[in-house]
Amino acid sequence: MLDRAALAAGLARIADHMEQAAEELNALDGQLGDGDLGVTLVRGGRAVRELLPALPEDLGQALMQVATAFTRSSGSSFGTLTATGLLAAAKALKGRDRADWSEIAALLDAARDAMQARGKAALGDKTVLDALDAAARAAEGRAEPAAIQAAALAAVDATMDRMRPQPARIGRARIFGAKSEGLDDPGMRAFRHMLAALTPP
Amino acid sequence: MLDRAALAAGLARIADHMEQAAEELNALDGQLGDGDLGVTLVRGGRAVRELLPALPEDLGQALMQVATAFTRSSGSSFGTLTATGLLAAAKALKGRDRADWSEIAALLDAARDAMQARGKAALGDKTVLDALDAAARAAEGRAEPAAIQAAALAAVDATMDRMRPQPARIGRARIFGAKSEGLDDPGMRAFRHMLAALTPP
Amino acid sequence: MKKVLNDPFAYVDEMLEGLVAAHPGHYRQTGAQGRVIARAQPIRPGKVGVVSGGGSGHLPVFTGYVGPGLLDACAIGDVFASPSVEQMADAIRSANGGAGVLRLYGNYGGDIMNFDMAGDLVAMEDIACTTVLVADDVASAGRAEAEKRRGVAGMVYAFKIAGAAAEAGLDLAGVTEAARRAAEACRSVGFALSPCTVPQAGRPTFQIGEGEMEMGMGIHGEPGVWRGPLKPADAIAGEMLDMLLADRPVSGPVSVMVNSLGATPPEELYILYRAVKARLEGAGARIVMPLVGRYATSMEMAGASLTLCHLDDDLERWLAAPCDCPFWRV
Amino acid sequence: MKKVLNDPFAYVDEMLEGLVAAHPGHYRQTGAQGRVIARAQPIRPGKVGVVSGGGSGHLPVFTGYVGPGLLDACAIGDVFASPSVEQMADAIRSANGGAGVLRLYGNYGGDIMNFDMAGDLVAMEDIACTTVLVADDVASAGRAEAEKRRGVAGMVYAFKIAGAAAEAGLDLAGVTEAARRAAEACRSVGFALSPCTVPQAGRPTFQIGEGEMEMGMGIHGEPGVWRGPLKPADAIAGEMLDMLLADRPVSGPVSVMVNSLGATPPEELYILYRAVKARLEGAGARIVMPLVGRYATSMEMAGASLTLCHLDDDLERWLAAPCDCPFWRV
Ligand SMILES: Nc1ncnc2c1ncn2[C@@H]1O[C@H](COP(=O)(O)OP(=O)(O)O)[C@@H](O)[C@H]1O
Ligand SMILES: Nc1ncnc2c1ncn2[C@@H]1O[C@H](COP(=O)(O)OP(=O)(O)O)[C@@H](O)[C@H]1O
Ligand SMILES: [Mg+2]
Ligand SMILES: [Mg+2]
Ligand SMILES: [Mg+2]
Ligand SMILES: [Mg+2]
Repeated sequence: MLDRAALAAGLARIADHMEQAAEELNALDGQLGDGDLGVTLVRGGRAVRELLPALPEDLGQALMQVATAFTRSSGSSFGTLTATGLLAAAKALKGRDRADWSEIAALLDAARDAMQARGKAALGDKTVLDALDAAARAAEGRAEPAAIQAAALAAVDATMDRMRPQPARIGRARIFGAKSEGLDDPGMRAFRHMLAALTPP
Repeated sequence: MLDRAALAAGLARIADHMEQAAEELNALDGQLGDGDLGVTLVRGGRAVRELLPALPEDLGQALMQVATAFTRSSGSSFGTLTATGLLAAAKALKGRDRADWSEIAALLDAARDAMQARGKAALGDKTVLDALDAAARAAEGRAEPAAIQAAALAAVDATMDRMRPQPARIGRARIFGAKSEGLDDPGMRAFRHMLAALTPP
Repeated sequence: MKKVLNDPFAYVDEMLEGLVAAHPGHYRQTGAQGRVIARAQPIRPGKVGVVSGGGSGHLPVFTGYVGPGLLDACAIGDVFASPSVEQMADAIRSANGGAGVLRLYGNYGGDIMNFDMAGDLVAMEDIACTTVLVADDVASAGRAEAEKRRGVAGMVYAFKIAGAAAEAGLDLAGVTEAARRAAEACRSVGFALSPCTVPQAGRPTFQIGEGEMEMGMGIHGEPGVWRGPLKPADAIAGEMLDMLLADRPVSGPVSVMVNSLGATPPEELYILYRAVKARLEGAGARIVMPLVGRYATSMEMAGASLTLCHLDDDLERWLAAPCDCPFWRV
Repeated sequence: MKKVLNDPFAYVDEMLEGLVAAHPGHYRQTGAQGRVIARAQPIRPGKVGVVSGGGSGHLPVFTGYVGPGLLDACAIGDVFASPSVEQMADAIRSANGGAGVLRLYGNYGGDIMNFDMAGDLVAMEDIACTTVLVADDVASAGRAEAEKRRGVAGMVYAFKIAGAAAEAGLDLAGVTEAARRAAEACRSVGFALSPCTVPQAGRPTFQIGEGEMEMGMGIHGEPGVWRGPLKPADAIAGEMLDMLLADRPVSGPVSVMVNSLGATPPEELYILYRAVKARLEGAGARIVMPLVGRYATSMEMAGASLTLCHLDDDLERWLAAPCDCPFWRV
């Protein structure tokens, strides 16, 4: 059951994990862009952690606050896209105190659609959208959080393996064209880190 | 006898000689300043050579034209000082077609005074003024051009030897202070070149 | 890194503090984290607001052009980084005189997402927003993909013309259309001779050999069209003109901007302008209000850009209208 | 040498051609070898003329400051070299409105000899001339030898104040006295981070290590007071203020100029200004009309200078009077 407690616990785990993942993400982003992705996520995580003690019961309002915290903490693309996805999920959950794990796929789809509209990237462009979509497909038809997580991680890994040889077509990394072939998209790796962080201790 | 022919011949020889001395003077000036002294003299020499075919009989007018040619050809200190000295000599010879070699010392003194007034340097400051003054003293009481030239050259050499260890106190070279100790003043060397060039072939 | 600064992470905030302190009659610092610069005087009710925003390190772009006849407000990011959504929303709010706000900025992905999302936020406060993107750098994409081009010095013309249209009392649709025509009218290309250093990164954005130049390089060091030995000024000017005129031939009056990327001194810009003018006038063009100077820079990067702004009667009038900021007065 | 130019020996002439082509409403090229820039409009009869002159490579100094409320004409030498006597005489002639001409320029030996001799020439044409030398660089000589100091950015204040006094109708003695007071009121010091290259020489004027700065260096690369590791902006600002205030404490209102030597971008100047202002106002000073930008440069040299101009009522009024040139408008 996804309720305030579960949401808060998950967000706290993600926020913690970002402190460790930051260096790796900065370095990867630095090979293709401005090297700020880890910083973006650490800042976002810290802003979110401040919300947790007073997170509203209403899941929609809770996610809305998380989205806003993200937009405040930086101007980087990944931050804004994450906030956009969170806002979409917030709209879907507005007025509800709890959700079933079986709704995860639909929430991920809603987030993906909003992010696609915001960033004008297509599926297949080797961005965080592809990871999100892979996770949504893996979650489809599943209702047990550990199973969803395991399936989503496997699907994201497979997607990253498949897309790794492609050149980047979106964002700053596009400028480097061929140099991005053979490298993971930093946003996908960031999403995988978030997913992996969700494992309960 | 200094008349138009002698003046024109002397100026032509100086102008010719400058083309050869330029590199050495640029290099010396370059160690302590902007390295343009040779260029200044070549430009001045070329401007003067153009005057020679139509040089006036009046020695005053002739030297005035030479001075003006110098002021036109560059803005460097040595050019302006040379023009200043020539103007002083021109004033002294105004209205005369000829002068005796015994007047050279007085003409050099007039030039030196005007240059001193223009450039605010004192004798002993290690500038062209010291060479000029040494030449004037050597010319004093002599009336034969070859003897004047020989005595002046010896006096200028002695002055350069004596002043070489001193630091420069005037012009750009002053900035370099100690670096100028042990080096000849470029303007003195330029004057010596002019003097040496006067030897009839 | 040879820069005059204190803490690299305080670079932008200290810079803005100094900017406003030096020009209190022109600018006011406001908004989220002080990252909005607005005109010293609040917006006249009924006037359409014109806002811009983007990363720091390009003065006078963007912030410098806040002033009468130009922008109403600007959101400022870290060096070469987009401002946050909140900062942009605050810029829009401070430029709201009740007649709507035009968002006018360069075509960079991060800025677009953030300004769009900022628009969603202020829409809830009933502020109507429109968008015009400046995409004038012909070296960054071909004619067929002109909408993918980066925005560079052409922004300055767009700010000027949109600002004049807003000052003239046009409504939001009218100001937006003026800005769109201005952006459409501009073609730019630049070349770099040396890199610059983003303070927080501490090392140059790219490397370039002693005798080399790069034609078509972007203002953040994005790769250009070719890299090779430094050419004479007249050849560089001719090649840039060739690229701009191939994209759009001159058919009426043009304004010309010869812009330093930062370190290149005005002496060299005038040498370039001499060649540009001779070539353009030789081809029968009428040059209107040439701009030679530092209008859109990348800190201490050496190099220059050339912009042509193809004018019609309206654009020429708006370009000639008065404007006032510490970096440009007409 | 990484400069945008054609023939290095044509650098100055092509630059002037471009300057006048870009600003035909402001400048007119005249005089011996075209090396005089005068205002586009001939001098108003009865107005005292104000001329300056000096080597190229310092734009906007000297030439840039020709315009209403500023200079009437300027003689231009090669880069870092004095104009010739003829060129200076022509500048004086073109600034002659029958009421005499003030020669107002920096304290450099070659310029002095040439301007003096030019004065001798025009004296024969019955043009009365006076001279005021600007010698504001406190790093170039101690207080006891203040008359030996070089002229640097303080020149800009002297041009502005003398220009305003002349525009206000003062006679030659009055304009000269205004200029003398302005020159006397200015104290400057600068620091360099990187050299520049004189086009005809083709190599940098000096060498400086990667992490080094030189405090007190002259605008042609003349050695300074110390060379050492680059300090934080606030420390540099504090040290420069210490030097200026030791030479003359603040007793009334001051104008402050934070000036880039060329490559140093405005972002860094604002960071410096922030520190200067805090310190000065903390000591109770009233800052009038701060100037932050590129006012007196050495082409692409990196570094900056700080000038204090100590004002009284007259100087403050003249400083605030209108002026107009492409580089500065009040
Ligand atoms: N327009 C876009 N659509 C989808 N994803 C994007 C887009 N732009 C960037 N991203 C994702 O964001 C990641 C980079 O994020 P970030 O470092 O914050 O960007 P930047 O620093 O360029 O603003 C990319 O790896 C990619 O996954
Ligand atoms: N004020 C002065 N008084 C006397 N001689 C001077 C003065 N200034 C320069 N000189 C002489 O001129 C020489 C340098 O000439 P030049 O290279 O033309 O100077 P610059 O290039 O600095 O204008 C010096 O070596 C010195 O002899
Ligand atoms: Mg990034
Ligand atoms: Mg970023
Ligand atoms: Mg010299
Ligand atoms: Mg010289």
